[in-house]
Amino acid sequence: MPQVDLKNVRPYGDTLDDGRVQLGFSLPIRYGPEAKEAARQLVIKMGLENVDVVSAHDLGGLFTYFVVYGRCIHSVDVTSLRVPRVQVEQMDFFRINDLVRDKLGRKITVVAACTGSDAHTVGIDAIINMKGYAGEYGLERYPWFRAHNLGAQVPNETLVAKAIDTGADAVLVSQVVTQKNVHIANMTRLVDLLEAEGIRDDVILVAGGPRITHELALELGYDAGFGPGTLPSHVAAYIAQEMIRKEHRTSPDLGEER
Amino acid sequence: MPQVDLKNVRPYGDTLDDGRVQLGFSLPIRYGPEAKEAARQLVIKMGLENVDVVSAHDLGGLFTYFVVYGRCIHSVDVTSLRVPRVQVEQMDFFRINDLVRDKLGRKITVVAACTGSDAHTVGIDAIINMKGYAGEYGLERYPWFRAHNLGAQVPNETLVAKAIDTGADAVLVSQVVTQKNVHIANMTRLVDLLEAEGIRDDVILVAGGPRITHELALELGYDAGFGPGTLPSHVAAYIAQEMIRKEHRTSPDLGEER
Amino acid sequence: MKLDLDISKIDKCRECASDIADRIMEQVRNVTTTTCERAVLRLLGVDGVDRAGVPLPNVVVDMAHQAGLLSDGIATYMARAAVSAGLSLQQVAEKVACRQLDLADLGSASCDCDRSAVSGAVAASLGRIRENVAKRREYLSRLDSGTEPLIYVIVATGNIHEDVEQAQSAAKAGADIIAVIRSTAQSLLDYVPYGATTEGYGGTFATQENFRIMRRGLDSVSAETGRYIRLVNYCSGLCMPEIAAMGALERLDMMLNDSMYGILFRDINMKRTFADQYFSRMINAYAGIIINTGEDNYLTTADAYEEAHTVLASQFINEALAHRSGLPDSQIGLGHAFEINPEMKDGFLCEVAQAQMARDIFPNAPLKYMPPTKYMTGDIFRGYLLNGMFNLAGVMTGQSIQLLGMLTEAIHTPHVHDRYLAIKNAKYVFGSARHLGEDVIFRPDGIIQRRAAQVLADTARMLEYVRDQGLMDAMGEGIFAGIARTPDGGRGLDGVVARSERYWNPFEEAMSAQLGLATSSNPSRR
Amino acid sequence: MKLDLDISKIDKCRECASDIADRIMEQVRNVTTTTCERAVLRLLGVDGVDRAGVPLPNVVVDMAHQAGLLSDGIATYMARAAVSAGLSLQQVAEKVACRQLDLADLGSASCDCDRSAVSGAVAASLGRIRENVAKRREYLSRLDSGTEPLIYVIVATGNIHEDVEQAQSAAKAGADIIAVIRSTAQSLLDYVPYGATTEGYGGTFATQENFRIMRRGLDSVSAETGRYIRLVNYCSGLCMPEIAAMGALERLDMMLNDSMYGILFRDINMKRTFADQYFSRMINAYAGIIINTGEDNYLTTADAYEEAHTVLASQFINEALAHRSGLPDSQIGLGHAFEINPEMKDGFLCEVAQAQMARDIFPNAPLKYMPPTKYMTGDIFRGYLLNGMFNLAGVMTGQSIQLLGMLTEAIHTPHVHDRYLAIKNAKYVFGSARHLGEDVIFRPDGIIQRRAAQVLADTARMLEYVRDQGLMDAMGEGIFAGIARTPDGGRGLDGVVARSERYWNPFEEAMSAQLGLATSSNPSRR
Ligand code: B12
Ligand code: B12
Ligand SMILES: Cc1ncc(COP(=O)(O)O)c(C=O)c1O
Ligand SMILES: Cc1ncc(COP(=O)(O)O)c(C=O)c1O
Repeated sequence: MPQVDLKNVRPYGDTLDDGRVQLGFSLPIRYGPEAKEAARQLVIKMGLENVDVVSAHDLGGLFTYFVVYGRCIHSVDVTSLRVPRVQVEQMDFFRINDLVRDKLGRKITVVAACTGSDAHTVGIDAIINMKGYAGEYGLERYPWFRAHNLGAQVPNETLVAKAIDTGADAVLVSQVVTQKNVHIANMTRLVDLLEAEGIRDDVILVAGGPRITHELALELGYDAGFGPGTLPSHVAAYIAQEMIRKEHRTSPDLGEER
Repeated sequence: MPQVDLKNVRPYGDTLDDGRVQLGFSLPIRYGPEAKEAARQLVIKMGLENVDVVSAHDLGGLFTYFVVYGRCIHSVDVTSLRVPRVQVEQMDFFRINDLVRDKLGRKITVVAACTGSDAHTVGIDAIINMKGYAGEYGLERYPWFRAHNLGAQVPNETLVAKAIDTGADAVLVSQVVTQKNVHIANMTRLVDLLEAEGIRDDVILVAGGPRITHELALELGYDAGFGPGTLPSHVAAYIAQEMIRKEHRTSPDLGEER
Repeated sequence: MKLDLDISKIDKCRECASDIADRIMEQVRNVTTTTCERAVLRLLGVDGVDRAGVPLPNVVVDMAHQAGLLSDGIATYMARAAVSAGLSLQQVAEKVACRQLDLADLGSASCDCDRSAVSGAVAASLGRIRENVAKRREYLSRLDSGTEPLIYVIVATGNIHEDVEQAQSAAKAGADIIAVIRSTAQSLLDYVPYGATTEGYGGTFATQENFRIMRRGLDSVSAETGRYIRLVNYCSGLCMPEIAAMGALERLDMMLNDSMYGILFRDINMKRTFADQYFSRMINAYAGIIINTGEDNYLTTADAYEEAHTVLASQFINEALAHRSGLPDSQIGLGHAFEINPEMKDGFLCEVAQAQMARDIFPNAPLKYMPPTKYMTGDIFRGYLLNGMFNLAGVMTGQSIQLLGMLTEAIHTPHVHDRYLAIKNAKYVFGSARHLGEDVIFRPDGIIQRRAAQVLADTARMLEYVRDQGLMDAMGEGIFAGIARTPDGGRGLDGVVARSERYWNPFEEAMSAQLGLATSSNPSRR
Repeated sequence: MKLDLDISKIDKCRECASDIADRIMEQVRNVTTTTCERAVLRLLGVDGVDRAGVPLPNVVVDMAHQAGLLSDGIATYMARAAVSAGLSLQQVAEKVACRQLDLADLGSASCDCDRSAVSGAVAASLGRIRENVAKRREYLSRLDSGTEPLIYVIVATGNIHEDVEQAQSAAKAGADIIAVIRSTAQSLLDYVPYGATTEGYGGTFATQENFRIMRRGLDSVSAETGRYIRLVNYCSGLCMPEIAAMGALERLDMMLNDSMYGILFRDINMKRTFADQYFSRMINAYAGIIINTGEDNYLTTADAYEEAHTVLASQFINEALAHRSGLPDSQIGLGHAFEINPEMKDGFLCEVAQAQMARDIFPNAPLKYMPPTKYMTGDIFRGYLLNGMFNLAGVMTGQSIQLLGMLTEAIHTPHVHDRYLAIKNAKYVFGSARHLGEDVIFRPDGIIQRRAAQVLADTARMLEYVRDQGLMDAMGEGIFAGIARTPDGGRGLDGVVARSERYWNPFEEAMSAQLGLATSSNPSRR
């Protein structure tokens, strides 16, 4: 097989650069040859060639659903992509706790919640609860962490109050429901609140959920974002390491230790 | 629901003009955050916004498969679409035969074949064979048709010879295998051959197959093209009506009868 | 019975559930709630909102509550006001709302002649509900009523008008039942929004006008297709009885209505919920509405294999409580779900065991089978397949109502074609494997039979424990879905009011009588 | 036996099939074919192409054929030429190709000392094949050999190097078996293309070099994953025995190899095919290669429900003929397919009946189960689901080899992710329903049992008829797939040559002996 040109990566069906892409969508128009042609034209506008409408279904008169294949003329320069990643060295339960004990010498306090109207607690529970997730313990079981899980549909105000109350080192927010971007508005409001209270810089602010990426979290003014498949140890390691980085920043005499 | 703007029809997920489109494709790059970002960038180039890479799979190291959703910014003007259709009035077995008897007064001869290297005879058999297809008889059972089905992998030369031999009124070609556009080349060659033999205008030239549209057939110099779901009566009605149209054209004195 | 289950264990479970329900009912009969009283107002025909947009039933009940009148039941005061001021009930409510009338000012004596002032409204309301029952029966006898498992799909655009389009599209593709999902967190609103709505998150607000719009939309497809299309909404949250009343008036056919869902999943106070579910179910019973219980929800937080017995235990409790509201078995749509980890070896066999067990134990219940959700991912093809296996389990085990899974479950509320694809999936599987369940016998003491026996045994143990502890206390231990709730925790306790000796609820009274229940309107009469 | 089939009917079918095969063998033993002789040359080590690109085996055999020498067997002349000219066999072939040597000029006497001139080459070739058998056995004992149903997927890019990438990707995702589909119409070529190829339509040319490249590619994934990945190609068409020889030399593990496929679907002459399949199967038997028969093809033109008995009848005939080539049951991968119209009510039950019947009747055969293709459409989701139900039928009925369906069957030869998705589909279904088949009993006289009994009865009737007519004449009536063929019609009859008294095929002789078959090299010795 010829070498992939990383400056011009194209979709691959069964031959390099064949550009094969499958699409599925509905149009709000009546089923028929014209509808198929409309689908084809639309896909051509997306920059596909050799467009085949391989299936078209009448969805009760007003809509038509299509499955379409075509050859995409676009390509991506993969060499120029920079995807921000959470800066963290992977560690297990024991190493994380040892690190906190040795380098920080005190317990880390975190408060966590599923905020706004969101009641999807399974994700944050996976990270925080004793029983944990996918065979890993949650933060509640980490001896060097003190974790407060506030549960579902917690108003941002309550969360901030709890953070102040417990002198939290880290605030963890879970946002699952993203329809019409409610999560964005809600997440932004939390940052505003923390700033209004003057504690934004005192805490590590972490977001998570199935549609959260580190990049998005950074954009919204968070320190880190965690998406699907996150394990408790990922989050714990990040918080521990970030805490230590922070300490060093504020007490530069410890700088050499690293 | 607000009215659909037929000059600007957009994909529909659950709200008018939400533009939702699903895509599936592979890129020949290693699975990981960069791969996901590459997929996202590619889809953005196609003119989609709010792009979500909802799933990414490692296909053994060298490829990654993605399922992506996004909002398409393109729209189609449905009012301006013109899709050529086979000009035919639908009729059933009995009406078609009556028509041929009454208006033509002689049997129509057709020769049919699955040409080139193509061995997919099911489609042409559906149209021609006695037993027919989807509850309809095939052309062999039409009393006013004389049908010769040459079967699979018939060289274009053989088909043309047979057409001359039988004095065929119509030549029917089935092309199923379309990989790398073999069917196009093969279909074009048949037209050239018929022209070389000087009989192109003496026959109604019809193509069919799962990837054949009337439009494509016209482009390639055929008189009509039939795609998936074609029934024997569609083809018979078309040939009968076209024969009568032809007769009228050549003997204008019969023009009034229509 | 396909599973050769131990009948004595089943009897034991029913006995425990019955005891559990009786203890809950002791509490329930002593209280009313703000939403119960608002439901009474709605049934009396009070509708509309005040200038601030607050529904009149809320305005009136809140004032009565503040004035400490609720323990007698709102009907008494409405009757008295109507009589004394010579107004219609709606006018009374309007006057109360603009502070032109104060229910507390009407003197305290309650007499039967006052009561007769509402009897016309009561009769009208009950008549309208009975008419709906008759109309439904007529539709079902005249039109195609569908073949079980009935195909149930959701619409959730947030806009009732788009919902109608989507529902009609789905009905034409073969859906038998349309559920309009509610906007996120409506269950936590202590009022029912008003009018037609076009904005919602993850769902569309449940309002009486929206019910009406969708009912009309579906009736028109019924006429077009010759198939009766059933309508569903959510009778859950802080307004259970009000929504039941609205559904009864607008001829909904099914209602999500669970005895414990709100407590566990919406942190609604348990005293509140138990009281609300009691009256709301009575309304549903009277209106011929099938309830759908919510056992599937347990499995979104708990493991479907490990905690299978909690589903069965909850089904027994839901059944026992439903009976106490006058619901016949044929209206008790017990819920369960296909939520075992797809990676689990022989997981499909365990799903079949669970579903067949529900069928064997509740032979007359219109069981509602919920699709995989938890292990759905962005891989829409895998999702489509999981839904197919779910459909197979459904048709194999004789489920009544199949809530179709969406291939995009992990991504978004359904797109118009997602639903279409789901219906095609179900139609194929139901047709192609229609008699598979009848054609196979589960091997005696095989994997399926043993699994079912084990779950039943665990259930019996659990229900005995709950009976001994009392349900309210047991819930404090997180026995369901690992969620612990206390009797005085949660939302809505402030809306719970002890019934006085004079308490009167004309609908509870009339419905109880017609449903053949011992009336509990007045605790002294028990 | 899960289906309680009538054993006497099964015995009756085997008896008929045996008689049918015996009559075919009478003809087969009297002839050789150009490709059989080319296979002998290939096994003798003759390889390469002439300046016009024609493979040397073709050049030599064509000349011998024109000279009327083939009836004695090409080996005799090669031996004589090598002895008389003092050349290696390859040199002989090369000299013949550039007309420096004429096999017809060597005089006519045949003596055993000539024969000994090739015995070294024969031994070397047989040794290499036995080594391959040993190496395969060693791999299978050392590495994970997979769990049935084994996962079989195809690659078909047209380019052998892309094929390797795709195959490796599939193997890593869990495929146990990789088949390289051949380029459209290769079966009609009366020669085997040469060298590595990178252009093909709907598939990749079967060449010895391509076999080697793919074998190496798969061995490397085997090493990496610890699972033995099996390799398959097509031993069909006008070059059956040659491809068998190539496969034996390059350690293929399976070969599509049917006794009647070429006749029916490629219009190859039946005398030619019966002779070719006989020798090709002997080579496969000797090389430990599992054959896959092609009954699935009937259902692409005939209706899977109506014509189910033709599949079973063909399986009996394929089995009987395979035994006559020395193939043990464990190498006879009889084919069948999941091709009933998905719209058919209880169609899935009929599929299960058919698949279970094959399992019950051929308990030791590595049955190969083919996926839905005919009713696949551009609806890729539906396709994915159909494939899932097919996988379920496969695991339920204990199939050995599951050729996975592709969701894009109606659209294109598989894309790299189509295969991946198909493997995920199978892994889920196989795992989740692993013991479903064992856990259920088919209801006596239920739909499944009755369907199987009916198909078996129809099959017995059909086979009796075929025995009475003779297979060759019966095929003239279109009994399989509705396709009629005559004994002298079709391609390749000109390559069929009567064996003379002196006919000699050293490989047939040696293999027959080692496989315990009565040698038929020389008809006079029978
Ligand atoms: C379970 C579930 C529910 C349960 C929730 C129970 C509970 N206690 O959580 C119930 C049944 C109550 C429910 C209700 C609703 N749901 Co819901 N639900 C789901 C479901 C099936 C699974 C979610 C889940 O538990 N995933 C498993 C966890 C482990 O994954 P996760 O959340 O991604 O978490 C991981 C990472 O993201 C990360 N993470 C998550 N949070 C955090 C936080 C931090 C700080 C960190 C570091 C990491 C982290 O780590 C976790 C472990 O790896 C999904 C569909 C699906 N399959 O995804 C729909 C889904 C999320 N729900 C949806 C909707 C719409 C609703 C409702 C609004 C529907 C309605 N109208 O009634 C309601 C309202 C609830 C509300 N007010 O929020 C939609 C959301 C659509 C969208 N794109 O926004 C989905 C996608 C279903 C759908 N297709 O419609 N739901
Ligand atoms: C059956 C089948 C076969 C059978 C064919 C048997 C036979 N006698 O026809 C067998 C097993 C032999 C076969 C072999 C191959 N096949 Co094939 N086959 C199919 C399959 C499963 C179904 C096709 C079919 O019968 N459809 C049913 C008929 C009724 O539909 P239809 O052809 O569209 O016909 C209708 C209309 O199009 C129209 N019509 C058709 N012709 C005509 C002609 C006229 C004049 C008119 C008016 C109308 C008309 O009317 C018909 C009725 O409505 C398809 C996959 C699929 N599900 O589509 C693959 C498929 C077509 N095959 C394919 C391939 C690659 C092959 C092979 C090349 C594979 C190989 N390398 O060995 C071989 C080679 C065969 C060859 N030389 O052509 C590919 C083609 C890929 C592509 N896009 O080009 C497909 C799509 C499968 C795949 N995904 O790989 N195949
Ligand atoms: C009984 C019941 N009520 C209500 C709901 C819906 O949730 P919400 O409370 O957000 O309306 C569910 C969800 O599955 C349910 O099972
Ligand atoms: C036995 C057998 N040989 C060969 C083929 C492939 O076809 P072709 O003859 O085009 O190589 C098939 C296809 O299914 C088959 O079953």
